[in-house]
Amino acid sequence: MAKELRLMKGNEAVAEAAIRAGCDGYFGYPITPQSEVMEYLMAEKPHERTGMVVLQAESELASINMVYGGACCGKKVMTSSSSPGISLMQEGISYLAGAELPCLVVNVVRGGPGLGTIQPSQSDYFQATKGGGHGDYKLITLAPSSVQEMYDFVKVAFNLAFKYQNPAMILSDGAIGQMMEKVVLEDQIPRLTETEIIKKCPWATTGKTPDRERNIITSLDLDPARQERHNLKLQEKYKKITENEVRYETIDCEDAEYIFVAYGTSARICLKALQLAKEKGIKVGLFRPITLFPFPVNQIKEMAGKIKGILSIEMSAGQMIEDIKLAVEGKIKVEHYGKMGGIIPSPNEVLEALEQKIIGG
Amino acid sequence: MAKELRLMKGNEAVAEAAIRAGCDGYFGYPITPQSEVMEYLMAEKPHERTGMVVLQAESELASINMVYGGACCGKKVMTSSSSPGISLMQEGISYLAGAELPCLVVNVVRGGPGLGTIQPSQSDYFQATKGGGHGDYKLITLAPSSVQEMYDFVKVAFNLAFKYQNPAMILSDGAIGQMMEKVVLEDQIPRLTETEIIKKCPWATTGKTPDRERNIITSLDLDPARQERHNLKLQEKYKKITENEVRYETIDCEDAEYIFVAYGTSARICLKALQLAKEKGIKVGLFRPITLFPFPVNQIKEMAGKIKGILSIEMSAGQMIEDIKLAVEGKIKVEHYGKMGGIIPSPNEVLEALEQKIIGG
Amino acid sequence: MTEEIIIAGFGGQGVLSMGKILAYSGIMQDQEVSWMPSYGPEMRGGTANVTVILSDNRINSPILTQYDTAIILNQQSMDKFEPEVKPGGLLLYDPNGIIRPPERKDINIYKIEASKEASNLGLPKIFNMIVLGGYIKIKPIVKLDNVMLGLKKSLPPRYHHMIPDNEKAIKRGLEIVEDVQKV
Amino acid sequence: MTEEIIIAGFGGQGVLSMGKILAYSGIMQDQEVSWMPSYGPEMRGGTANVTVILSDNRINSPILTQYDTAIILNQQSMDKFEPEVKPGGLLLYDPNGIIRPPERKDINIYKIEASKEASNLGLPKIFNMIVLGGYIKIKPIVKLDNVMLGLKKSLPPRYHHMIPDNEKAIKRGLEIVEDVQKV
Amino acid sequence: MAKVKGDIVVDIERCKGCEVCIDACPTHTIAMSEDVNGKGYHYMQNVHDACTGCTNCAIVCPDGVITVYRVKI
Amino acid sequence: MAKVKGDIVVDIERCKGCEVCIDACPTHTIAMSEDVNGKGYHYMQNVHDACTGCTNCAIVCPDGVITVYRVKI
Amino acid sequence: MAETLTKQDIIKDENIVYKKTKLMTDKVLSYCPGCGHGTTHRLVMEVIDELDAQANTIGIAPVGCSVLAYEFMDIDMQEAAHGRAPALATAIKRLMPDKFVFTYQGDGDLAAIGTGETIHAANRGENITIIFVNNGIYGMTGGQMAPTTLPGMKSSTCPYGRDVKMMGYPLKITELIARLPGTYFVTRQAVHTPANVRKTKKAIRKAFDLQKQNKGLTFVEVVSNCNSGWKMTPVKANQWMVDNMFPFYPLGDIKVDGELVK
Amino acid sequence: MAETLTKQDIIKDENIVYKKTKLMTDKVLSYCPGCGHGTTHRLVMEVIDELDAQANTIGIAPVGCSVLAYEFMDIDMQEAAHGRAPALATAIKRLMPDKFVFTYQGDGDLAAIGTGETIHAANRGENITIIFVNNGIYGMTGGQMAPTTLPGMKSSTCPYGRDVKMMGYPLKITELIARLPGTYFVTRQAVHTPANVRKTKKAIRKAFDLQKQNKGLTFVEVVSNCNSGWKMTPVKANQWMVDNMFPFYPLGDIKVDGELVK
Ligand SMILES: Cc1ncc(C[n+]2csc(CCOP(=O)(O)OP(=O)(O)O)c2C)c(N)n1
Ligand SMILES: Cc1ncc(C[n+]2csc(CCOP(=O)(O)OP(=O)(O)O)c2C)c(N)n1
Ligand code: SF4
Ligand code: SF4
Ligand code: SF4
Ligand code: SF4
Ligand code: SF4
Ligand code: SF4
Ligand SMILES: [Mg+2]
Ligand SMILES: [Mg+2]
Repeated sequence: MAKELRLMKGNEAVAEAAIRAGCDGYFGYPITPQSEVMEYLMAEKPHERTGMVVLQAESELASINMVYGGACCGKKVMTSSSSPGISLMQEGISYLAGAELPCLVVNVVRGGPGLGTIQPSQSDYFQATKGGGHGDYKLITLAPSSVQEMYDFVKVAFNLAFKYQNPAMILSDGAIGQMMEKVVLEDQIPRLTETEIIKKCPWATTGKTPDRERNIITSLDLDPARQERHNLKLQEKYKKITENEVRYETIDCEDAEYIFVAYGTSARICLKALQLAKEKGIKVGLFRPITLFPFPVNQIKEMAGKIKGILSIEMSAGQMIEDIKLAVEGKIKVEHYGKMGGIIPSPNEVLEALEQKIIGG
Repeated sequence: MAKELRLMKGNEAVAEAAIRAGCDGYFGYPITPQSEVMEYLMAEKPHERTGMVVLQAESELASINMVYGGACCGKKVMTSSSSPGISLMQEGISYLAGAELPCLVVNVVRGGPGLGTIQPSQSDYFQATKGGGHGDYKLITLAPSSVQEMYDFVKVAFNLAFKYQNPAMILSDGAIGQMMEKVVLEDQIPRLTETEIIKKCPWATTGKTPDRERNIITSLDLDPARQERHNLKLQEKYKKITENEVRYETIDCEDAEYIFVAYGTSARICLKALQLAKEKGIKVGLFRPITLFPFPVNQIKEMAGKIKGILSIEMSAGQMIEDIKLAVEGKIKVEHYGKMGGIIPSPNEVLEALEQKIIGG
Repeated sequence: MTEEIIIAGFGGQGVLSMGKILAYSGIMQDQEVSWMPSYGPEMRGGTANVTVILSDNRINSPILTQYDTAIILNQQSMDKFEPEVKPGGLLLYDPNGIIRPPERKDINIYKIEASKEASNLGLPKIFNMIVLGGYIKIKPIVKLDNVMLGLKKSLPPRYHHMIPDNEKAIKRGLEIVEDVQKV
Repeated sequence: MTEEIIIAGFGGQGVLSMGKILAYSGIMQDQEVSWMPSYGPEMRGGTANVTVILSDNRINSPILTQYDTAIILNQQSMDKFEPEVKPGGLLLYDPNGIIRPPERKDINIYKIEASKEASNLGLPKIFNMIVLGGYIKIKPIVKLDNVMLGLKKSLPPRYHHMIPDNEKAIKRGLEIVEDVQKV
Repeated sequence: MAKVKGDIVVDIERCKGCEVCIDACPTHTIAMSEDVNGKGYHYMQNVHDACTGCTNCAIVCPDGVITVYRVKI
Repeated sequence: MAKVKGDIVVDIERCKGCEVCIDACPTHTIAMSEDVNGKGYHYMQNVHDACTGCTNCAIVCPDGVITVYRVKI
Repeated sequence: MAETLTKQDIIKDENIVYKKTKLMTDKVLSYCPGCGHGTTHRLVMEVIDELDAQANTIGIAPVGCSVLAYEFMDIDMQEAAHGRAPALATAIKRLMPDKFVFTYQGDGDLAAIGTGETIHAANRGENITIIFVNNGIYGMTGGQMAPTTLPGMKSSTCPYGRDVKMMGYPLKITELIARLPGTYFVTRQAVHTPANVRKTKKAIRKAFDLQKQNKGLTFVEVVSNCNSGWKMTPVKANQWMVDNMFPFYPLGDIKVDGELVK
Repeated sequence: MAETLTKQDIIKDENIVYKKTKLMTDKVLSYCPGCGHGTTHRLVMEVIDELDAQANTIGIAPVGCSVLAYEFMDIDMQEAAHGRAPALATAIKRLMPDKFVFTYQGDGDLAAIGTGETIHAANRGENITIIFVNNGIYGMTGGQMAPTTLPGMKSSTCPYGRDVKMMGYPLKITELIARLPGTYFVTRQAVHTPANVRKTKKAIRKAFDLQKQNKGLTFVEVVSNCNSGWKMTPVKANQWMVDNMFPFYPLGDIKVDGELVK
């Protein structure tokens, strides 16, 4: 069968991917630049296509707590929003992580802080990877850099979320959300039946049957010893994720003297900068982290032994650079170049920054 | 005049300090372990003592946005909460930072993630220092380690907040909030009159008089170029704060071979561990960051040249340790020891960890 | 082959859908494509533009500061994008509403009276298809057949009755586009 | 001098305020003090305890796992804290409700029939002051005058009429405390 | 009309001594103990033989510590 | 009764051509232009001489682009 | 013959006329002596038991004194963030429309921080049941003022009594809820006397029956004492409740069959 | 004599009977042609001008199409986070009780995400004025469904029309607000005709006058078109509003002098 091709916005790709991944429920609230996710879903009548529930909530607070409710039932549930809306979800996200619930949160990042701008940005890296909510927790964080990846990562994220019983986040940005590219669609995965859910998620609150104890989903434990054990268990899990789930892409890195590290839209800009660099005879490669948590620490550490310097390209004041530096441990020079406020750096600027801050600096 | 002495809880000290610092408004919502802040204020009738407004809001969301409203008027305003409540404030905090508003947020941290426990913890370090909300911003973050500091830092925080037009946070924990110690009280500072506010905060929305343009407080700018300029200005400010406002304390560090780095309650535990270490002939000192942002990067870097290793003691899975490592740049060994879930490590455990992870390791 | 295009005009002129049809046409001939709009409230009543890239290879940056082709439909866009056409590149514009026509000498400039023609035909909505026709006449990077396929793909089935009019408009565009510098 | 004390019992027994008066007494004689309660909903109906430290020097950890003195007012607290008294330290308890009296040989054990005495006096609320009296009899780390000052400081003025009863209770405590091991 | 006779069993270790049941008993057959239970609470007990098994005490007891029995006589 | 005569001035560059004013005019003295302004909008203009200066058009104009004048005659 | 009946004759399993429902676990309730939460818990479980719905019920515990409800109710339960239970319930019911879904919430939870979620779930007409325990105070956190605290009533954050000019009026959220088209049955009850307990149970039963019929949101308020927060003995607290709470929060049905009463 | 009057004779400063108030800046409004936001802005500013209160007024812009209100109103203004304007206003008014404080909010802002803040500010009886522009849709973000969207009405998130069974009923938040004891004057108006504009202005004036008297919260709803969101020309949108919005959201006073009307 010929593969199904579509020209889609990143946001639309997320929506279509959700339906095809057998998602049970989407709960969201409009915000630019990601409102097309819910708009696409509503237009598609997924309740007719697969029985998927799509509900416009009264706020992001309600959305994330609806996700919590659904996730407790072992359902494949998700929400999407953009920066200010994701900030409002931080309590809920901390609860989801604390209660070890699988779910998907998509952040189509815009420029902050505050109301900021609706233009693309990457300034929510810290929030996503270090924990914008309270307590020690981690989100599995995937950073797509094309519309195809916006599509693909929905399934990947759900799979990882259920594998580790942990919320997953797709950290995208306004550019990827709004742009259209060619997308290869996969076949529909059927939604799980209740019986299948009970088998896959024996912990889920599906109704206490005589054959088991009642299931309770909570993030509370007033007994410090038990609470500590729970936290240690979470840390064990994060370690396991770190060991098993690192994803990244390298381009022209084999004989590179310098490396750009960049994810998402920035990585696309760097791709072009690589071309320009080649024309100038500069040996630079691109290391693109795909998972931001787990961050490819070992891969970057290893690479650091072979190169002269790293330029971190982020549409922020420099956030991922901390993780790069933690990986590199002072062995080589690591600098940041980026733009803020919704501006996307140009490939020329990126290359210039490499020449000035790393090669010349 | 004899200094005024009181035995007070950390939470009560914050409240009394607020009144005496000439605070104009407190807006909060109950949550353990910090409800005494508002309870103390309400019992003190500050509207009679100084005219201070104290209001129990309907939620933490409302609280932080009341703080925003008051801060826009150049008023000295504050809120306090504990971890889940602070997570709910992340959008508001990002707005406050984006709009460059001075204010004070007190987080009396409890164990997370989620509802967690009401026992003390230090697992909100990332949230406070890296930005739990969206966008590139920083909170001036002070970490008291005694009730006296809970008292003193209220004034310090307000002063820094107004000096830099930036929100300040006191990052405390349930132990310091709940314990009583001796506090030396300072004299009442009168609240500013409207005329004084207009002079001190010419940007404040006090009503447009014919002698000036209207004042607008916003964090929005849809023009990316202007938005970027605004962000660059913020970054400049953070740099200046980093240059000028680092605070820390060192104890027994002069001839130390090893250093504990710890703040807040953990630092108190380390103090005792220093005693135990002395008895054993181990040369260890304590470096206590008082400002978490700005973090004493240079001071730790410098110290790293003279010692063999650092043990970071945190009541978390290890968060501040990243800032220590970023300062140390791989020069010496840096390890973490801590407890989670509301448990406070004992001095013995801390010393043992030093012996195992740093000295022996 | 890589063609980097900016299409810019007022909100209601069908800028985004013209770009979309063009992108879909690229897909129809197995190319990689990207379509990157300006977005947000500035679109409300204001200007709209979209960057379209068609390429035989993986597309890197979907956002550009220099274009092979600029298709310009109002004065603001002319002011903004005329300088951003690569030397040797193409600028195609509809003179309706243009007060200061383009002046560069190092690029190829074409005009198309699409707006006028659309109202002549009594079909103001297909104005953008006339422009598209003009463009593929000058730069036949996509085959007409593929444009027609792209058109069909990008329209929801409930609008398929409009295809004949659109086809007519594209073809009319092929005819009426003029090389300004030759004139 | 540093004295590290745990006071533990039921919620309603005045454990926290006993600790507070003790701490204030320390302040009255220019010492450093800390008072660290267990807190939160477990207090509701359940047990309550407070760690009090008085010292001539800066107090380091306000939370302890070993105490110079344990003042124990119910069985749960006995089970929990008897093992945590430092060798050579002091354990003072009220036998009311204690099923398993303390058994350690390496510490000094005293008992005080404060509960009984309080109901004899018809003043059940000052039970904790009797215990306090007993404690300062055994370990006069705070002077009685300073306790009285501390008491006054820690009571809001509207409760100052209760001071005489409290004083009586403290003094009674001084008299009735018994060395269990000597008995 | 058939007469009835009732009785109750109180789980005294779970009783919290709230006394809410006392007023609810139409036959005044229950009262609080002098003694306390392991939690330090005075507990409710049956002091007369007048119980009709009306269940009033049991259904107002917040802690659900009362079981009620009734027989027709 | 004194007769009145009015007139209006329209800031045509700010007019957005919404046509909300047209219906509001009791004397039908205003209409939309054929031409467009710099923003591409047809703008409102005075086409008759019947204006009474009633201000209706001005107060419904969302963009506040109309100034109304009136004289007693 | 009556005279010959011994205790042993009566206390036999077959003579049991009332015992704690098996859907309440054996765990000792964490509530203060005399607190209405315990009774209300039990009534909900009795109803679920009567409906034979253990396997088909998902309950949601709030943040508040009843945060540990899941320790006591022998059904599948979720613990919600403060105020958000109606959002959880919305999702659960929509994803599993055949289950009974209920939230159990206090007045701080439902009428302060959770106002938005409560009103919107009600307005959407979600087919869920809300059990709302109104004790006029924040019990869990130590007796602070709630939106429902009466004028003049003292709490730890209004130690001189609620001053409506400064602190606002008590919020009759139940009356507001009843005015929304999405609610079908709204009632206010209490559990301090056997008669009230029986009525409350009937109301809860009715709420669940209507939920089964997909009639929209059903809402049972239980006015209850918080004797700890009010600083009274349980018996005094119940009397105070009758004297002060009921005049302001009158008991009875507010909306029946989708129509406001009266 | 009439005949001799030339344009020049009439168009003189002294003959001006209406011009844009000076409290509106000269910046071109960012609103779509025919959008009621512009008119409503102007009315608020005219009232402030009449009260000579420029120096004593703090306005709060929401997140919504009117997010840039501060560009157009020549007074000190704050931009609030989505839905939180009443919280800001509460603090401002309590800290500066002598100022006029008003919020300007859309229906998404006020009745969806901001439900809690709206209800609680009203319930506390804050002495502020809320100007509530209800256009039945989220204009700013591209025409999504709002809590106020009518049954059957289309939006980008209900492209087949609002299905009340799935998406809930339109929320008459104004009627709810009016039932709270903290509100003193609650009215619903419109600005599509000169007569309505005049009435709305009177209502706004009254709201500010009452605010000055510390009567509690005053609330002016303006039912308005969002022609872009509704996908109609402005004139058609106004007609549609008359035909469809007004029957559901009837114009007129809802609460006057602290008493519900009727
Ligand atoms: C976000 C957040 N804010 C505040 C709290 C603290 N808190 C816990 S319970 C509670 C209120 C409980 O009152 P209510 O809902 O009336 O229940 P009750 O205890 O009276 O039954 C509060 C404020 C919290 N856990 N989370
Ligand atoms: C926390 C948050 N969520 C969502 C948004 C996106 N947003 C901006 S305006 C708006 C709704 C606007 O609708 P309304 O309040 O009715 O105002 P209108 O534009 O219709 O005047 C939304 C959802 C945001 N900026 N912040
Ligand atoms: S069952 Fe009835 S009669 Fe018997 S003790 Fe209980 S309340 Fe009294
Ligand atoms: S109501 Fe229950 S808990 Fe209370 S005293 Fe009676 S039996 Fe004991
Ligand atoms: S002022 Fe009155 S009469 Fe004159 S144009 Fe305007 S609406 Fe018409
Ligand atoms: S109402 Fe104003 S903007 Fe609209 S057409 Fe008339 S003059 Fe122009
Ligand atoms: S604090 Fe109040 S509500 Fe909570 S258990 Fe005690 S009496 Fe009940
Ligand atoms: S989108 Fe709607 S509400 Fe916003 S300016 Fe346009 S017409 Fe007005
Ligand atoms: Mg309550
Ligand atoms: Mg709207």
